[in-house]
Amino acid sequence: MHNARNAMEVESSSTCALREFGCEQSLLSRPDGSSSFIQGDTSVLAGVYGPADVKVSKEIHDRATLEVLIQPKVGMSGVRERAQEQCVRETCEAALLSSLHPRSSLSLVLQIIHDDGSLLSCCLNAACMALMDAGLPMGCLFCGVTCAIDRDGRIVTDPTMQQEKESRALMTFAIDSTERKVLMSTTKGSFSVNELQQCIAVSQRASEKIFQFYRDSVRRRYSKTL
Amino acid sequence: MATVQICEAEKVYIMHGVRDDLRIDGRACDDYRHMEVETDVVSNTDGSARVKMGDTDILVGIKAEMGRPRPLIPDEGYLEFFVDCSANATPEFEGRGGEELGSEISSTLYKMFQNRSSLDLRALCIVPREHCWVLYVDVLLLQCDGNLLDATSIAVKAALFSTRIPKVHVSEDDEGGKELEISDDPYDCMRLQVEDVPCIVTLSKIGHRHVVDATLQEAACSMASLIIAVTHKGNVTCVRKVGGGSLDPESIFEMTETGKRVGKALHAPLMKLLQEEEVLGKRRQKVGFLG
Amino acid sequence: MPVDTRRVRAPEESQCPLLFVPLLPRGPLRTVAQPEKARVDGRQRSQVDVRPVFARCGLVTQAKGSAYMEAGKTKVLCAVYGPRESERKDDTDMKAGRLVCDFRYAPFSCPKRGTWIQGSEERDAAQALQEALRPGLCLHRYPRAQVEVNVLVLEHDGSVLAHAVTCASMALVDAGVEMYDLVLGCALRQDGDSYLLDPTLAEESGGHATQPEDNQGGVTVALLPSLGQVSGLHADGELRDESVSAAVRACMEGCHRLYPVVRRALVYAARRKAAPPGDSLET
Amino acid sequence: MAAGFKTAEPLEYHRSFLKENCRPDGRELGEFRATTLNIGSISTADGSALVKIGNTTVICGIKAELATPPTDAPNKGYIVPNVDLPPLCSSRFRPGPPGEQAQAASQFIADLIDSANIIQREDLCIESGKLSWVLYCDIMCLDYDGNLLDACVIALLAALENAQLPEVTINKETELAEVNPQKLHPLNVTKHPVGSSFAVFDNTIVIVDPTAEEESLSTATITVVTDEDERLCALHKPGGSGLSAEKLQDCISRAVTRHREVRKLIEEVLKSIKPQQ
Amino acid sequence: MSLLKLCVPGDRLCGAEDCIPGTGTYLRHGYIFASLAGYVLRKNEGEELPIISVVKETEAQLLPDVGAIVTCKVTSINPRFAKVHVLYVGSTPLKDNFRGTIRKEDVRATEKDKVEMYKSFRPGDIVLAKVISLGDVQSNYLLTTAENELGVVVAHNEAGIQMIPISWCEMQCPHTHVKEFRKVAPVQSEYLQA
Amino acid sequence: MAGLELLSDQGYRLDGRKPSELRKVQARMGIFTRADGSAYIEQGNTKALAVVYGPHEVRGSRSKTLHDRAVINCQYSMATFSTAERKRRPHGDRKSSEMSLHLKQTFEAAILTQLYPRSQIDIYVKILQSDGGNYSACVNAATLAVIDAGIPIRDYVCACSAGFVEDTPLVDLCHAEETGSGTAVALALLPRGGQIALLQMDARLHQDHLDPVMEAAMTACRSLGQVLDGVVRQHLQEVSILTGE
Repeated sequence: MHNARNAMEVESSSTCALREFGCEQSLLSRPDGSSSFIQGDTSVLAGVYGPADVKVSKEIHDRATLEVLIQPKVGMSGVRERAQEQCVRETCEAALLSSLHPRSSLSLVLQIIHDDGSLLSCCLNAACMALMDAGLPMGCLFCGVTCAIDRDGRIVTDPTMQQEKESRALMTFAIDSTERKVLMSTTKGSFSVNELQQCIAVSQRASEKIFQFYRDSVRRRYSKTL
Repeated sequence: MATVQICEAEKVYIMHGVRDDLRIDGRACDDYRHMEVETDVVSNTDGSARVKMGDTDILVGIKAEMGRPRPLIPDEGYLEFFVDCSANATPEFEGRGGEELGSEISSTLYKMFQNRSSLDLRALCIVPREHCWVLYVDVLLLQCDGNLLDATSIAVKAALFSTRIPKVHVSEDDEGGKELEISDDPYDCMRLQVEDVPCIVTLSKIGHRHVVDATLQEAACSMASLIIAVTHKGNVTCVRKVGGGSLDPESIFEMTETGKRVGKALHAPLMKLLQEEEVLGKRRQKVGFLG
Repeated sequence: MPVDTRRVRAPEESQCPLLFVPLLPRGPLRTVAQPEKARVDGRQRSQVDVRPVFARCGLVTQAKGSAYMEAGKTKVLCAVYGPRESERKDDTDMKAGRLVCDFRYAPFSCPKRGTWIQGSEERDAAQALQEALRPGLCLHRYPRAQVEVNVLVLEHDGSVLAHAVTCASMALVDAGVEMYDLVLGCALRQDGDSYLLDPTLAEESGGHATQPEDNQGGVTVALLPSLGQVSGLHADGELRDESVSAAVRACMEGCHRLYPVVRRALVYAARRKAAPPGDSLET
Repeated sequence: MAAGFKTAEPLEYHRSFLKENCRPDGRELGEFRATTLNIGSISTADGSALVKIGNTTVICGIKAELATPPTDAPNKGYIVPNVDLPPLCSSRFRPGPPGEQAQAASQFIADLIDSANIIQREDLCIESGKLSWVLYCDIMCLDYDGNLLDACVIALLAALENAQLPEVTINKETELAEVNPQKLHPLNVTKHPVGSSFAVFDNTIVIVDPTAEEESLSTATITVVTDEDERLCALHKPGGSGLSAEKLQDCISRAVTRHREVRKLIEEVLKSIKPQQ
Repeated sequence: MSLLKLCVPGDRLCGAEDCIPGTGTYLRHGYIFASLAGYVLRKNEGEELPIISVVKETEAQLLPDVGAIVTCKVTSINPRFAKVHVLYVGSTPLKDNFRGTIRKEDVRATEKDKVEMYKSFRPGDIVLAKVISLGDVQSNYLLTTAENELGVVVAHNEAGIQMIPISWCEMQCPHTHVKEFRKVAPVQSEYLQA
Repeated sequence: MAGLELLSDQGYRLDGRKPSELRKVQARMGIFTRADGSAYIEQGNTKALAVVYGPHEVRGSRSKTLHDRAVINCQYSMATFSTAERKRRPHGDRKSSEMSLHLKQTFEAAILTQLYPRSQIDIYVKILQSDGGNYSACVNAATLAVIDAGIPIRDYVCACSAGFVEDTPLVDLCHAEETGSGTAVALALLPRGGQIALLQMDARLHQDHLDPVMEAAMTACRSLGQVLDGVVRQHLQEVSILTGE
């Protein structure tokens, strides 16, 4: 499949530079939907299986059961991966219309290829593209944006690992495509209220660019096959 | 214990028998079944023993290995018990089936050897805080026809008696480190004092009376049983009520009394038999499973 | 210890500070239980002297029934769920219900920190608890169902198994599970010729004297008070057999001493839970 | 018939209450349940606290142990928080290793300790590179009726303020540590974060301090943690329906008022037990 | 009614000859003992011996037993049987749910073989049923809706709107007037006035 | 070959045996009363116990039942004290599950399973003392146990191990020879029909050396067959005396 690469500049007061994004869909044969998402050097591979049959103990009678598994690049998945899995799972559940596939199971596997900062937002973007690729009914799309507030108060979007280490606070938001509302947010470090509001505003602007990027890569993909 | 299903009529039959002090195999209420004890049955071990009590067949192997003493008791060695309920006994024990019963028996054995008087562990210490002997006592359950704990405790006592631990000479080398060399002469070895090691007596209450050494059928119609570990001096080291029923206090005191009497009467012949086997030494014709 | 990936990572090796307390002269830690000396908390030796007990039912609202009990500093909490469907399909007993017990120490409950993973000691205690409770329960009233008893020790200051049995039977009554009788537990520490009833942790573990006197040991008894039946008995250490019988009698006496306190707590809980049926019963 | 309606159609039942701006247990939308606190009740722990928010009961016990400091930060000690949801606290938790909710809560508490830096990890170091303290903060839920994170934060904070560590000196010649259990030093708690949780119903109505049932019927939950100088230490929203920035602002302001109430409560209880110690 | 005194399991209430043991009590060695904690109640039902029982608040019924009317929620359907969660026994809600099964031949008393499951129940419906057996080791409770007053009580159509029963085998959505097949329980008289 | 001299120049092995000579075999059947069939065998210092239950109803998941023949279920385990180095767990490791699979395949070939459809036959083998040739001791013991259980079997299944040192094939290897010589062939044979039930070799062996090793192993199996036959006849005689024919 193709590989869309374009750098993006978000013109606004604070530096809203996003790193070079790359996305590729249905690159794996076994899963029903798959995608690989690259933000700068951070890259995540996502695979979606389902709707498939579900274990009786996990069955919900009016909607699908979604399971998310995050495999770290090296070593076993620990408590941090389990907390990230909860965030990704509940964000996807908010976006998916799972009541159209009751009593079935969807499983989303995210394999971390390389982590150079904003890992959770890269996972979210990869998850969204994989769900789209699997053709699952979704109420809205969602994208992940990570903001870091460095020593002197500037907001850096899509920080690298180095920027994350030096930052005073780190926030990751999931923004939905219809009303640009905050679906998910996890934070590290302490920050003031207006810094938070600023970060949300910056993330909403950055999400415009990301959704535009989604449309471009999907248009480029189907332009070949039509 | 592996259970066997018996119908109500058989239970009533056994109960009436016990009431008249006559059990299905003709024994009185406090008689043991015919018991065979043999030591040094397996060669790869430092000490081993096999006990065949009626159809209950237990093989115990003891291997001594070097290890670090426990931080709380730096000047003593220690025992590690592992009970393997092999599928030979009943198909139920296949795979992980036997683990629950195995851990129950091993926890009783740990409790029995917890107090300091039953076995002198200080002899097992080589260098306090650094090196000591660890005795891995592995109990293998080959056939199970009730009363596993009594047979296991007798087999462990016999195996401990037959254990030969090679002597260790500790020499100081130049920069203060300790040099250990184990003597490989099979006769230059240390033996353990096993007189104080207790034996377990299981008393099962059937109807209003209690019986010793209950077979599987008798255990199936007993609501509760009392486990008592008795030393040759008559002291009681571990008492446990096992089973789903309850016992009234009078019968508990009676059972402790019988348990002590039967337990004490068990030690003397056992030690005599072990001494005889010791004296025969090499000339003894090993019977093993071929007998 | 295998790395526990499901919990926040701790340093591989950490020692309890008590190990580093400069040791007292190596003599036996016998300050506690000198033969003739009275006990540290003023209770008498060889007397049926039980620590003051605080008992309350119904603290865990999510559970069908629950009970909390404090004896001196020992604190035990128990919650009962069920009778509910038993997950383990293979050995569901068609005629009678099943009793499943889980016993757990909170990591901060003992002087030396316990781990989260259930140790063999906790499994033994759960087995002992189950065998002590079973005779008291009418399990035949709940075919194919399972009653779950979860006991948690918040603070361990001696005779934990005994108080856990009493607390569990109060929780079962609070849950409305039918029982032949309450089950009360009492523990005792035999020390030479005298005994210490309801021992504290120091008394229970103290006395590991260097010279092994005979007749050192601990006895725990579980009793059905009004039927007068012993449903659980545990003794370890080395005891003369007549002191075992004396210890069992003393423990039974201790249980009877405990009975009115437990009864008052249960009656209080029953009255608080529902008004007398006189007015609420239509006909 | 009302009881039937409650279990047959729980969502309808709750919506009927929310229409009149009240809740099945009679509370306002912005009203917290009665919060009680009990500090220092466990004598075997170095510091302990028990918190009850309505029916939700959480106990935190702190045990300090000694270990060699990490190689990458020789002058820092360790803090190891863990949240456990035993089968005792609710029938939805099965025995065995911690489930996802317990692990997510443990991770939340661990991140909160770092981001709010409640305690300077440097004070936990006894001898740089040689010996440092490990604070095991074991948090157990005794009765689960929703809003677990708020109760855990308050319990952890109160237990840390109650904790007393024995004095440790390194004996020069034997290079061994010596602990003096008589001389105890309290921990110096620099920041006092307090959390408040909200649940969102049908993507619009935001209610505070949800019970277990409200939590399971809500479409999203948010936890906001603020400290005394009104800085945000954590904004935890694990997915669920979207929330506009304005609604987020209402939650934050409600959290700030909640912070003052809880601070007052902790100080009162600490004062009440201080004189005896 | 005698003076209402509270008892605790194990209390001896009276001799076996002067009362008949009712619920919450048991007989042993010629005496009647309490097996529940609650209020002691002596009710004489006309014959010579009064019945003594111990009442513990309202929730007496802990387990669905044979013959009890239960309210359950349908969780899954397949051509041979419907799986349900039992929510209520009589009028007392169950804290933890038990699983039950309604077999195809127990849905209706008439024309048992022409029953189609998807025309009788849909997942999410609330159904009144009666327990016919405790089921064997593998399966769970066996329920039936073969009597007249049993069947679906509350049902939602595809769009999720609650439907109104119009006949014994049909329900209609108030807005879209779409009819859907169900094995409907006739509305009891006391609920009719709503 | 480094290390100890496996074959002295006069052609004798470590324990004084000639290359084609078997170790001393002692066996006894019917040692446990509660099992349907049981047997104990000692081949030199290797001691093995085998117990047979069945044919009985299939336990566990119903899906394993075969409608036309019996399911053979084997479990191989070693006593924790059987080897010089103490084993932590008796079974469940990869080696013992592999051995169980070999036993299952061997006996599926030998037992007339089609006579007992929809049933299960359990064969449990325990190594009490291991001094090489574990697999062959298990197979021989299991054969005796199956015969003791009265389950119809095509022919004795005799197994033997064989090695190759200084181009002379060695049979019935002891532990030292098994680890020292490098090549170890395990052969399970039905002597009368000459059918090979199982042949397993893990090591490198030149192609034309294979035939002599196979030949040596086959002759060893046939002589083992006679020994087992002797034990069975003697056991039958004992039993018939007891039952008074």
